[in-house]
Amino acid sequence: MTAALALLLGAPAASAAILGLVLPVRRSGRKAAWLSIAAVSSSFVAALWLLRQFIASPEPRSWEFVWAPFGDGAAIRFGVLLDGLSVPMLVLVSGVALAVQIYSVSYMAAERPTALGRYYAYHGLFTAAMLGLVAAHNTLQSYFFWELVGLGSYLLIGFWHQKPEAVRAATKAFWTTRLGDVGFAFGLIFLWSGSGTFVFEELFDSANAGRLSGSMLSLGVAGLFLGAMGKSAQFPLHVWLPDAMEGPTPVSALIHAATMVAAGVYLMARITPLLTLVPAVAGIVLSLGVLTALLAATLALVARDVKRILAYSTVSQLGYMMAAVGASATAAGFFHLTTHAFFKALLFLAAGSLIHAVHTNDIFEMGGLWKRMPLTGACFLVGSLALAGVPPLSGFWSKDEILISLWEGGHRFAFAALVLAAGLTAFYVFRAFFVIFFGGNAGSMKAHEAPSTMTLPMAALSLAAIGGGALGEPIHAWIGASISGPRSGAVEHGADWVPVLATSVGLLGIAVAWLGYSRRAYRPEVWRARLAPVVRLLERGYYVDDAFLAGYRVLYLDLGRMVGWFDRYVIDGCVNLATWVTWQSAGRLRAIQTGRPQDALYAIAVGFLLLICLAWWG
Amino acid sequence: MIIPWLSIALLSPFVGGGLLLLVPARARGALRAVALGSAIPPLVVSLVLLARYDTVAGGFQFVESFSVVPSLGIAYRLAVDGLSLSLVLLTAVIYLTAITTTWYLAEREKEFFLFLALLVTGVLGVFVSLDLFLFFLFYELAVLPMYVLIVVWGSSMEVPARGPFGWTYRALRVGGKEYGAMKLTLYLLAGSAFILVGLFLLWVEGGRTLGQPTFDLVALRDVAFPHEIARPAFLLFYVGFGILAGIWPFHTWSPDGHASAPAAGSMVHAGVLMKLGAYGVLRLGFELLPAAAAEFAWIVGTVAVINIVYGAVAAGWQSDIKYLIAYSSVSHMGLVMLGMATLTAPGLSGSVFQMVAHGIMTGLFFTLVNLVYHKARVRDMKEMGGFAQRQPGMGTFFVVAGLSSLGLPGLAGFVAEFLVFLGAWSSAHPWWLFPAVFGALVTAIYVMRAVRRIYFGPAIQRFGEIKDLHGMEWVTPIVLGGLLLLLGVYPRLLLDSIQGGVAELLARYGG
Amino acid sequence: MTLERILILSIVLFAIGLFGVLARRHLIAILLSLELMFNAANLAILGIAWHRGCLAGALIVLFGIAITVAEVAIGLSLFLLAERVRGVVHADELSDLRG
Amino acid sequence: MDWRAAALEIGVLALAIIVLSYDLVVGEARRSARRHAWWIASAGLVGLLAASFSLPVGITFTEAFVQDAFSLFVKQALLVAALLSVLAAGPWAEQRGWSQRSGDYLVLLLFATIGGMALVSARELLTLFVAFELLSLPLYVLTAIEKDRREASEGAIKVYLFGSVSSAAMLLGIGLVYSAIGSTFWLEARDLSPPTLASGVVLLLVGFGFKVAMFPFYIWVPDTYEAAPTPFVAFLSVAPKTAGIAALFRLHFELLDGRLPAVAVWIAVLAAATMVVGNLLALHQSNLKRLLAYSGVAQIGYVLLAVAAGSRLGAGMALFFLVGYLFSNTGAFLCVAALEAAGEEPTATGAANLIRRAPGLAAMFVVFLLSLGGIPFVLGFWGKMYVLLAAGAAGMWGLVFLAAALAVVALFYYLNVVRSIIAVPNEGGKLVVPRAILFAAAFCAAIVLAGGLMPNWFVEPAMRAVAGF
Amino acid sequence: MIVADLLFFILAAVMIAGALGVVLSRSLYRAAFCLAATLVASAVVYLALTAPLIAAVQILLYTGGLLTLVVFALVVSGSTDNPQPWRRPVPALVVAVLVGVALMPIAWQVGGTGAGRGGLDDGVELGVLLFTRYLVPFELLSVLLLAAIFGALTVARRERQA
Repeated sequence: MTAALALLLGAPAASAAILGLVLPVRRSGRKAAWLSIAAVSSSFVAALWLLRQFIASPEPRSWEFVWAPFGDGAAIRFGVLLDGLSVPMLVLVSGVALAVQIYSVSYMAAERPTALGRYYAYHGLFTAAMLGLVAAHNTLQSYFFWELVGLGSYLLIGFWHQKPEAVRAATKAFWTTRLGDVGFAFGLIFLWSGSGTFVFEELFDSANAGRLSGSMLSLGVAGLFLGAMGKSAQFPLHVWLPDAMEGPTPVSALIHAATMVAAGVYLMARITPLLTLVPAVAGIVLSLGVLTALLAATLALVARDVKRILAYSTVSQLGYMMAAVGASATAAGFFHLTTHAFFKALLFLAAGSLIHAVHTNDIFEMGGLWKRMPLTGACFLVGSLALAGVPPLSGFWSKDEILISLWEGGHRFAFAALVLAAGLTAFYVFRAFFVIFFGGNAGSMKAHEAPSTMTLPMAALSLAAIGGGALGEPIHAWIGASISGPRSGAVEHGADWVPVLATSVGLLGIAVAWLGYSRRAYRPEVWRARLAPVVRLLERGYYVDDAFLAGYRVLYLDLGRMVGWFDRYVIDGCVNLATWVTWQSAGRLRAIQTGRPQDALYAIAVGFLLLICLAWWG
Repeated sequence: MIIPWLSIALLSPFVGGGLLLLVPARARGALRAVALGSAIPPLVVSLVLLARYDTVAGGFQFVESFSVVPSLGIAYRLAVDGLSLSLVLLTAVIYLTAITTTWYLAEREKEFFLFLALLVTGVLGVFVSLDLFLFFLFYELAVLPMYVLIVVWGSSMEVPARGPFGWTYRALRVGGKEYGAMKLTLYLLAGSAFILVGLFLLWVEGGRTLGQPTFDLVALRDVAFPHEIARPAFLLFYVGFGILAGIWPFHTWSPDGHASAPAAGSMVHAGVLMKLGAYGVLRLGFELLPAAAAEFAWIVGTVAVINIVYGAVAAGWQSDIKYLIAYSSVSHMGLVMLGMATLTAPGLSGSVFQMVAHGIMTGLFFTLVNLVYHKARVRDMKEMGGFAQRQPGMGTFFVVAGLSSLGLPGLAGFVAEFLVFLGAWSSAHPWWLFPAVFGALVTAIYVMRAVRRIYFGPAIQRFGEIKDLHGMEWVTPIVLGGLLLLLGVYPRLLLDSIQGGVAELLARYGG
Repeated sequence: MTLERILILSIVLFAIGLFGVLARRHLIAILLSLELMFNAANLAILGIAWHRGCLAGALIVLFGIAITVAEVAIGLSLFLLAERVRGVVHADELSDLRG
Repeated sequence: MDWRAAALEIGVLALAIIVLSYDLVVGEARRSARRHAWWIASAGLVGLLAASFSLPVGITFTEAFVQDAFSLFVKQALLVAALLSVLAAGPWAEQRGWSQRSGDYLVLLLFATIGGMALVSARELLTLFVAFELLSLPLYVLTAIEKDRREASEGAIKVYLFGSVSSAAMLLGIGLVYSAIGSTFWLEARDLSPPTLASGVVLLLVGFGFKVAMFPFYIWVPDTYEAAPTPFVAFLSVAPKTAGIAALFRLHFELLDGRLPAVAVWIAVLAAATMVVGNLLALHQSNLKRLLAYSGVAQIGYVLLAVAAGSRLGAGMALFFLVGYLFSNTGAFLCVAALEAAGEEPTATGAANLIRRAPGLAAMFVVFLLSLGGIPFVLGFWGKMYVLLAAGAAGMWGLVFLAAALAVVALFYYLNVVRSIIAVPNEGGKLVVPRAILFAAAFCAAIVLAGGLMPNWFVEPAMRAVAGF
Repeated sequence: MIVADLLFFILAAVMIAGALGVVLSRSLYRAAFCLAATLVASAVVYLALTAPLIAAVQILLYTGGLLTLVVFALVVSGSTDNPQPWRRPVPALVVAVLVGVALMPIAWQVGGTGAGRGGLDDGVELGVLLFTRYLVPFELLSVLLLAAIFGALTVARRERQA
């Protein structure tokens, strides 16, 4: 078991290290890619094996060691926790990573060998970090890998570092997630100060025992949630995700659709036992999740860039998951996480295939590709249907569960909002679908189908996206076995009308899109013009970006300018002033050395008088 | 047989300096070989000591002692404990890499290596001294060679004369290397004036209590200094050593000095010498005067968080890359000081660990920055861009250093920073945590901004074919970057011995 | 004739001598004023010796006179040197070196 | 009555007479013989120095003249100072064209040395005064020994006038002290009159102020140093100060003996002012001789702290400091002398790039400057530390701090010279330096470095020397 | 007693007048003779203070020797014309007065309103003292005088050019 674990966690790390440090390997390009793929494959196999083991005996297992002692026996311990939450996630992560890496071989074929090697080194680093994050048995270790995941994301978004936009997006992503991570750091410190431990199990124990409670618990959980907001792109920290699409598309599929962005949800799922103890925080989680789901869906309505549409969609779907976790429907949220990973990765890979073929991201510059790229089109369709929640595809089951849980949990308002968002989702994704594949623009006539290294992963993910719904039951079972929460078990299907409603809303959205963009039954441009102020608001992303920019300018640039100036010209000015005064007064003092012999004799008299005065009064 | 490990380590650079005098200035290969040779023993010794240090027994080990001025209680007493051991290792590493980073220096190498060796002797001496007078002596020795290093091998820049005291700037030629060198030296020696007075206070009072005057640290530890001695002494040590550690508002020597200094000078100075200030506060202030330290910890900590935030924010304004690094040092030294002010086990461990981490990190930074300057003749970030395309190696290491400085896990900076955070929150003044974390956030902003401005984006034609690292230039970044990684992944390498020292120190505060 | 009066007289002479030393320009005039000061000191000391009836004081005066003469000899030679080499007889003209 | 108590004085006197006779008899006949006078004097001084270590201590010649460990220690220092000056002045005289006055130089220098030695042995006011004058008069003349230079008479007249007026004051002071304690032998002090004593001591301090160049009686110092031949300045800047400070300590312990505690305050005030003014005035100097002159004033400020401390520790530390000062300051002036002898101006510009033009000289000069600046591993560091330690032990923390802070200002000008030597370019070629001067400087450098490593070689004797007080 | 007092006042007046003459007269010769007057008057006071030996020395050595030297120097230099004999007399006066005032308390501190004990006229005793207790200063004085003569010669003599 430990061997499998070591293989699982170590293989990507080792491949990253080899690719990173051994220059000849890195420069070998394609060979490096296959080395990395081999490593991830072994990881994936190990993960599957672990899953089998877990299914055989479903109880949590953990290993740990002292990582950083700090006096008097206190220490930071690192370890691995394998339970119903982490094991499936490990499989998911390694699986998607594998698919994406294979896909990238062709997608990135045009890169120089060195760059390709670097690309795979980053991938290995990311995968290793993500696996470490998932397997972590304590908050600090989570944070440790959490940040490394962020680094991987930064590096991969900025992979084309000569492109200023890519670098800008990478930096923005890093800063924004870092902002959330500050919350994470606070949160785990608060929890630590309340309980004296970082380990999840021990935190739960002390929380249940009442040792960890009150403000420390609330603040701690809230802090962790802040971290989750950053990574999982929850409003208003979602701003980095659409920009992150500047990176290579497989990266978007892996990191910004399937794995890293899900880390926040995963973390919140992980601390469900704590979350349930602080309903206020849970409420915030729920509300922000719903808000995110709705707002992001509206933003996706007006985007033209296919990847941005998918990115907003991701944000929106993450909102669903977060809402589920906030409503204590951990299993539902996790289920949606899984299915979303499949279909969103699929969508991204399909989009990548499109971009690879037509060299543009703008959906309105594409068109009529259904004929030229049938396989890609089919995959995109599968993904879209799953996203829109059309039964029996995976998205339907998981979204359904979330909606049901919300209804059951009495969150009527949230429920309504998410149903609305489901409709919008169906609309925007099919808007893209129809424009790309059946749109009138025929400018991309030279496009043709992608090679098999790209289509095969897409095909595999399509199968997962179609059949992923079957995972619902086992996921409930696993999570039920691992996480004790009031409502983490299987959902009682008391509200049978919910799926019907959701499906109809989804179909309605598809229909509207079909009417507008395929049948031209109405002219979307007209509506766009008519709703110009709203569109503008949406195009500017509710001005959240501008707010951040303003904050950056004032709080960082202006403050920095002020402080820097103050330091150089006031504080240092005082130092220079003192120096100058000494220097000048020393210069003035020279005047007493007139060089005339009798002036010197005055000194005797003055010295005598001074001493006499001292003698009288001293 | 007892091997005088510490003397070997201490005298090696000194003897190396002496040997350098014998080598003719034209034999450049031999000069470098001698310099490098003098850097090997300290490194070997520190590794040996790290391996042989008995973490269970703790305390001062490898003691060497003989009397120098018995009537005044001055002796040549050397020893290391868990706290100083790491710093000795740091010094050895930085010395070695400072030499390799200057490998291709083509201007008066002989003198350069000589002064560098003197500087390192001073630094090592402080870390291994068990006698306070010896401590002070080495401290003063460590301050001075930097002056020569800067005025001969440094570089100047323009600082526009502005502000309320702008008229003084032109008169003092602010920005010139002479200015930077003099400011650094005098500022630090002014600090030593404070230290001196504090030291003598302890000597006088200790002599009164013990019956005979002594500068022995161990003996003085047993003296319960009365408040009217301990309070001023602590403050004197704090300000005196603090100047070297860059405490606000006495930090302004650091940007000017480090910006003017040559690579190896900045490496040793920012990398090790500033630690020496912090170490002084820790040893003389916190260890010898626990009561006063506990009383004034709030000042130390509050100033430290000012340092953290102020340094980080001020760094944001700098466009000169050396100033940027210097301000980041000011900010990071704040973490060191904050860690000790917390008076908690994690805080103190983090403080010492941060000394090492920051030493390595800033050494790496200064190496790279100076190499950039050396290769492209530019220091202003506004004029840079796209260097990563021509210098992927340097870019990589710069990013590594930057990530360590912003506290990315997996690199040494994280361990230190996090331990300090834990300490801050569990200290008597938990609010320190918030500005400290804010500082870390701002660090992320300016570091990533610098990375972006220097290395990323389209290549600028003006710089043509600037070269990446080559030959010996690789050694420094690889060693330092590797250490950052190693310590970040396996912090126990040092923490095992540090925690023993910390525990002993805390025992003086009543557990 | 009391010691007090002698001392007052001596102090007055001392002060006059000091004035001369400070105010006269010619080097020889300064030397003469200097002699006034020495003489004043001698007078005071002898007064004290007389008051106490102690020969040691007289010895001091004796020595003082001798030393004064020696000083004047040196001073005059230096004056002559200055006069010869620089053609300067006034003290305040000897101010090349300053600062 | 043990003549050995005055053996050194007698020896130096004999040496002076030998040199004088040699110069008169042989020197007039053969010019080359003049050079031998220097060697005779040097050898004689070395011999006396060597002999001094076998002299007994704790003996008196008359009750006016004592030879204790304290005075012997200082006398040895004075002999060394004289020796160094003699060694360096020979080639200098040759070069400056006054070798015909070699005999005069040597005799006068030896007379001054006798004065200095007698000053520290004196236990009687009259002896003190005569010795004091003996340490003054030859110096006036020696300042003008390069008679033909314009500055010679100026410098000499300045120091002469200053010295004479202050000795007039001192004469009055002697009388007043005599009146206050009822005897010229201060160990026999009786029927004490504190107010008179105070006035007398004030006037005595005026005289000593001139001698040791304390504020405000230092004004003559820079001009005279600049005017005088540099090898002589090496003596002038050291010997009177050493003897004066030592005599002050003797007065403090034997004459005052706690009778006038306020003196400590006066001296402390003067010490502070001396440090401040000396250091500030040195800041702007470009002429090395003036710079060293002012820095010497500042150094006296430090040592006055030890005087103000008034403790036995202070006395020992002051002696130790003076030894450090002796070698560092003499060495520095010798380096300047070497620079001048090689044809350069005695300025920072003249010293530029010295490290290339005369590496050995440059290295020594830097060592001396650092020693004066109080940098570790050279003698000066320990001296300054110890003086401050003594002051601290006496509770004068404010002054300790002031001194330490001013030492930083001092480093500014020392470092500027160092920078000039090391980092400022200069077109000139290699410098040719007379070997005797280099040798003397090297001797100083060796002591400064050795003492820096093993300060105890000097601290212990200094502490033994003051054990009698 | 009154006679003695009267004598003293007359002498004092002479001395002060002489002193003022030294510092005020334009002619250096006059100044020199004013100084001589003061010194001689002092010698008379010394006589009154029962110290005839000192008085003799004062007149012979001091007044005579000194005056000779000074006049000699004046003659040699030949520079007696003195268009501006004083420099900045006002600050000098202020300082001199201040110093005088500062010294004045000594007169009362040392005290002594009564007649002195005198007895300074024992020449033999003086000689004995010189060769016993005061041997050291006496010997030193001889060295000092030697040094002074030697020094004065060194400075003053003209050499053959080397």
